[in-house]
Amino acid sequence: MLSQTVFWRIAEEIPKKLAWTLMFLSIAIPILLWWVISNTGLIPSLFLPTPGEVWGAFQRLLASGDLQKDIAFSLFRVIAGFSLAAIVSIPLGTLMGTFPSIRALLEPIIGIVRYMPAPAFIPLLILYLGLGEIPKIMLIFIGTLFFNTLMVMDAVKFVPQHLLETTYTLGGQRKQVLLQVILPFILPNIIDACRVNMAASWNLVIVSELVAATEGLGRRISVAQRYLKTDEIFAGLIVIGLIGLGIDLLFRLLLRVSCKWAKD
Amino acid sequence: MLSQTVFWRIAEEIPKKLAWTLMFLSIAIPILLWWVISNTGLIPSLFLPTPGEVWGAFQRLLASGDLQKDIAFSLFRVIAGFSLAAIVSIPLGTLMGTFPSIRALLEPIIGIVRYMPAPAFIPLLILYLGLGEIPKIMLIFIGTLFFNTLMVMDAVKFVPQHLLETTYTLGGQRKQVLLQVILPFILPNIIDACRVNMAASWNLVIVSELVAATEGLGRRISVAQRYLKTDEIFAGLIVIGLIGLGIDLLFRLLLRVSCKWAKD
Amino acid sequence: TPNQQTSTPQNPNTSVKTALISVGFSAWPGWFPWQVSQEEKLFETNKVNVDLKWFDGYLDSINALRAGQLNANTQTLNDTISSVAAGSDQVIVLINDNSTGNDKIIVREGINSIADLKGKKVAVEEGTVDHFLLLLGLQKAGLTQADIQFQPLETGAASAAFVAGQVDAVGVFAPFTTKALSRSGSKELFSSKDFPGAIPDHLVVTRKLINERPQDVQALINTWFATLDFIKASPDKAYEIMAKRAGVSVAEYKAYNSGTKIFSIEDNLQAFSPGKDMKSLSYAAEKISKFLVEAGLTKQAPNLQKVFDDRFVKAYAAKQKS
Amino acid sequence: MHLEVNQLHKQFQTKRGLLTVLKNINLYVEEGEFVCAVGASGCGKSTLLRSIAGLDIPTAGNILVDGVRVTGPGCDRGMVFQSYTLYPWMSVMENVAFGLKLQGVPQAKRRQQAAYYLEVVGLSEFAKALPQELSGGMKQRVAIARALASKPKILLMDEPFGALDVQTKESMQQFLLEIWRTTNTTILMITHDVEEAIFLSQRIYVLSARPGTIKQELQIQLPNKSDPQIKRYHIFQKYKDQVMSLLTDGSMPVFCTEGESHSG
Amino acid sequence: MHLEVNQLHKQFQTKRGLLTVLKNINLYVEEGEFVCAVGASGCGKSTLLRSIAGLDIPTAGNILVDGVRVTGPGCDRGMVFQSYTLYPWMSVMENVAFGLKLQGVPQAKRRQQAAYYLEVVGLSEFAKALPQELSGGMKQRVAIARALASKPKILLMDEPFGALDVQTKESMQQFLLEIWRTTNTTILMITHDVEEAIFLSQRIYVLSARPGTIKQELQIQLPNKSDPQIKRYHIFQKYKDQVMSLLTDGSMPVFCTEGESHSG
Ligand SMILES: Nc1ncnc2c1ncn2[C@@H]1O[C@H](COP(=O)(O)OP(=O)(O)OP(=O)(O)O)[C@@H](O)[C@H]1O
Ligand SMILES: Nc1ncnc2c1ncn2[C@@H]1O[C@H](COP(=O)(O)OP(=O)(O)OP(=O)(O)O)[C@@H](O)[C@H]1O
Ligand SMILES: [Mg+2]
Ligand SMILES: [Mg+2]
Repeated sequence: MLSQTVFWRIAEEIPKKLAWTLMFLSIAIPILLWWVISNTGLIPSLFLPTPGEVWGAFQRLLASGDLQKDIAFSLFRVIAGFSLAAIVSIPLGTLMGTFPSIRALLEPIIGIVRYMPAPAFIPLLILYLGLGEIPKIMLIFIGTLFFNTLMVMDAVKFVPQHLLETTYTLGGQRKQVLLQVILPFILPNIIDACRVNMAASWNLVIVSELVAATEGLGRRISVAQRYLKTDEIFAGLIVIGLIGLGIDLLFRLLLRVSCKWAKD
Repeated sequence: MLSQTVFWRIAEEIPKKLAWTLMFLSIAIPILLWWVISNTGLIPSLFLPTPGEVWGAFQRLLASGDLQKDIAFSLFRVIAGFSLAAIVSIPLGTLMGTFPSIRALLEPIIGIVRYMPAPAFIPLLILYLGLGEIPKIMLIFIGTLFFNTLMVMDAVKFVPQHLLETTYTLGGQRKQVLLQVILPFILPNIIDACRVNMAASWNLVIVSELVAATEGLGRRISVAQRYLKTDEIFAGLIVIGLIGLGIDLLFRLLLRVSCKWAKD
Repeated sequence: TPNQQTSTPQNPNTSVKTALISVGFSAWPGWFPWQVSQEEKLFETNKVNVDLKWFDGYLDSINALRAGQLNANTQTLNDTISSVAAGSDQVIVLINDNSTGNDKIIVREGINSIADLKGKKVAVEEGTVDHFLLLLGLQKAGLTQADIQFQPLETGAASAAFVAGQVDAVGVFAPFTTKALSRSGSKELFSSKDFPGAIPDHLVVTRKLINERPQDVQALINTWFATLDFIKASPDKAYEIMAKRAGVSVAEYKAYNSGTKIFSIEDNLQAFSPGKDMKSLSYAAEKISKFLVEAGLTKQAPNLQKVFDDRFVKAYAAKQKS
Repeated sequence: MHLEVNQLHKQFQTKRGLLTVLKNINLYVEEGEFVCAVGASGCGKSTLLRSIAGLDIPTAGNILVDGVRVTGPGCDRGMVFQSYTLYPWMSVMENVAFGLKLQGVPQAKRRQQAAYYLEVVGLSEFAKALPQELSGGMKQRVAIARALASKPKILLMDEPFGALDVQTKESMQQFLLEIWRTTNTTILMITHDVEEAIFLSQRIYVLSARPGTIKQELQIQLPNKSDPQIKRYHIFQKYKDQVMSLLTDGSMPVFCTEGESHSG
Repeated sequence: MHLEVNQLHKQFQTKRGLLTVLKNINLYVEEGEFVCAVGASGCGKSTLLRSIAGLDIPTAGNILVDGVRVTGPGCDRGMVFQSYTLYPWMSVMENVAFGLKLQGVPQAKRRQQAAYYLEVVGLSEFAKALPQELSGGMKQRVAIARALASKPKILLMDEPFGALDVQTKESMQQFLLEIWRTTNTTILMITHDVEEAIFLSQRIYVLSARPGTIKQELQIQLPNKSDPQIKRYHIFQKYKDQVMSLLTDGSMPVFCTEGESHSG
């Protein structure tokens, strides 16, 4: 007979209190480990700064106003690049998912191009778009576009055939089916795909800010790398992680507010 | 009444012949466009080489044996890094999807870390792992791990509750449910997640080969960038794209062979 | 798409009305003076409208010039030759400095001669002056790159790898030299001081700029020498500006000074004239060019005839005399 | 309204070759009639209804609605599927009004009409609820209201009460008869439940097993349908025996291996 | 085997507060008995069965199997769900043998036993087929064979024939009776179909609407179950009337708004 358990419950809820404790430990244990290891002095602080040193770097950057500027610039670039990618990929993915013909027309080329590393496009982007914000944004755009398109496309697969047929029998035309049935149905999946791929955009922030950026979190990290200011690298990474977490929660909120009908 | 159409069919098959024609056009049109634009001479070949020049570079690299070596090294690194990521992320994602407690324990920290750009870890990887193959492989590993974990975790959501309950009533223990029911059920999704994330691994090949690589497609591209050998950049990108396409098709084949029961 | 055109001049009070020139520069003691020109408004004084663009990555500045996103850039001779070889039309109009020790090959304890490098791991950023310096050193000892374990790494990463003990030697330029030397027992094996004239740094402009707006190029050169005068006149202020740009203290900055020989107008005139040793730029260029081809870094030797243009330094010298 | 199906043939291309599903189907439905079609599982009932709805294209033969040939789906033929295909993101009111929206009826008017049909199906107080808040029977009623709201010439129903429990099913049958009487709609309904067919319809078509042909047409004349005891009447039982024996061909297999007969 | 349910209470925590689903349930099943439970939709039948299976934990009261208290699911209580929950990646044979595999029975022996039960359900020739190649009735038979193969002390069935068409359903009923007689299994079955309950069982529990209580216990004595005309017998009709009136309380609502009554 199956034994009773709380921790090893499968696909059942666990008590709220346990869940919160575990989530707290999820953050606390790594920080504690970091604190212990870095304070033993076994690893020189050049390679692994202590939490205190990183906190110091964080405060230093904050006091000088650099961090705020970095955050503002990087946020702007990532959000701009990501939004552009979303604006293109959502209709594109929906069309590809809806019409097998458009899928046949675009899938092979996208299948090839999506494997090409975004950093390879830097010289071409500089060439055509200069050194301003546009090439940086475009790099993030390119690096996010294809993943998002494919994930949106996959979502359309889950629209029940009956829903489409019902719409036809109610007198719906193809365009109406697309805009008034398929699109609202996959909206939760679109939001979820965007949530996942926002991280892909952030992963490009360093590469994109290699393009003649004078501020930004990615640039801060790469300069810190050059001069081996490990504390600043860590501070930059942690700030990016926390911003990411915040954006993630915002997307979840958006999903909850805009798609009440969808189960989480 | 809904008009009849072939091209604009929604969620219906289109004739095989049309599909193949469109797929051919998908590759042919971009190549043609490239050929026309590059041959007008409007854009200097320093910035946009002609297909002929790229073909020349390709043959040159092939003749010298460099390309074969580059492909071998990059393939090795990407596959090693990706496989490591798969080996960790598949059990991890499955555990997180299966046990809400493990999910609570790991999701917050993964949620933060996955936003951190992989290139930021280069100095740390060099410090801890040196300059050999290991830091290159680890970079790809880090960059792929979290996406794959989350996608595997999401797949577990789709295991029907009834399947688990049936197993319990047949006398199944939790471990058996995990290994003999959940895992085989999500296998097709795991293969699909791996297919998508293989592209993420390839996207890191340039960055990872910045770590003291003397060969590899990524390194070939960055050296070509350095010396403005645009034809070699293009040749490298196209080779990566084609390898990617090949791997993609292999994954689809694997899915078909190993999961005959899954609908495509 | 040069967005520079649309941006407003820094100082609307001056009567400078010429189109904006974008000039790139990056971290090198010989180039930090441009920051002084900017902050002391010496561009305006010399009636040139400059958008001075700082690059964290030197490589990016080279790419930007090639891509036509800059009108001028500060770079080293070997990079200029590579660019020209790749088909970019660039002209050297001013020599800022020669490296006289700021480029170093630094080794760990136990390596005492160039010959000892044989079979050792040496990290250096591929295609940079330090790569060039390393190869020059190896050549002198009768070795080639094949005799060492070459580790191509970005300069910052290279010095980090050296400090972490991952490599036996490293080729870096200031200020990364300081960091590399922080590894205990490490020392300088040789430096650019041992190869005078091999590593000149200069201002490169596009041919288009020379053809269309020679007077602006002249003004740039005038500004440079005016800046050198300013540094001489008020060194404290100038060093403060330069140290800040470099991200180091004034004391540290001054330490780099000896490793770079800033070129006066006389040095410029001499370097631009033909000669049979490395003091002559054209002679050095020939050597470097040959070297790059032999190392397989460029496909063919570029035509170096049109790379040098000494008329602007000459004009400045003439004006000084009069 | 006059529906006519002439010499309808339908074949499907399957892996094992051509599968003839419908053969020589001739039938008609008059204005205001309530006709049922019964037949073994897999005999092609759904295919027949889908062909009439314009969702499947017949291999041969034609379907005429008021003399006009059917070439695709349209709002003149409303359809109610077995599964409750409501739009999950729309409120009950919006679901009912959706057909009118597709046809461009202005907001105020369609709200008014939808409200009327919600009244008819007795769900006025649930106008603002989401489909997921409704029970199965309620969802099915919304689907019927939605089909009725577009004022189709004929209402096609494919086993609409198959998934309901006995009690709900009986009340839904009563309710459908009420609707039919009140709105005077023409109805063609498919069912597995012989009692249901006899109870509801004026005429029954009995289809043979695959390939489906019309085996018999039966006129049903029951004295008093509103009598809850009607199923006990001798005449009711006689009809039932007649249909059952037509369906089972006298034999009732126990260990039959149905082959691929259950689908649709 | 002796199943005993004593004073069973079950409440669910819902958004609107505590929902009492089962109240004061007392019942028993003897060795070799075939017992049915009928009740309105939402009265808690599934909850009752799930509690016996150990899948739901009662709020109060206890369940004893041979005097041992039930605390979780186990293979002594086999379960057949309404939806055919076969493991889609296993062949029919593997599905049937899976319970034995979970219990560690060696391969050869479990194949032999599975083959026997496949023989019993008449599906020997489909041993190698995948579930998706089977019709609904065949799938249900595999599910029954699988439950039987683990030799449970009692077979619990939750509306096993709800989704089948009339013809298949009748043959499945015959078949289940056969099995029951041949294997002498103890069966507790839940159904909506009153005729089914009378036809199959020796005893019927009629449950009241929510909160479910046992309204009546009925001993069924039919002379000759194998007579296909049995449903016409007067005694059969009398039993049916009795159960129906218990269920409907004499009233048969037409426009009932079922509230949240349809679920589970
Ligand atoms: N798109 C299709 N491709 C191939 N075969 C099909 C297709 N649609 C239906 N069939 C086949 O046609 C036959 C009739 O199917 P249909 O769904 O019309 O039966 P049905 O009478 O509605 O059965 P049920 O009572 O089980 O719903 C089945 O054998 C089915 O497998
Ligand atoms: N996990 C749960 N949480 C909250 N309420 C539940 C849960 N499971 C069942 N219920 C509620 O308990 C009641 C009884 O459900 P149950 O599924 O047992 O009914 P049932 O008699 O099997 O109905 P049906 O005949 O429709 O299957 C329903 O009102 C249902 O909403
Ligand atoms: Mg059907
Ligand atoms: Mg139930």
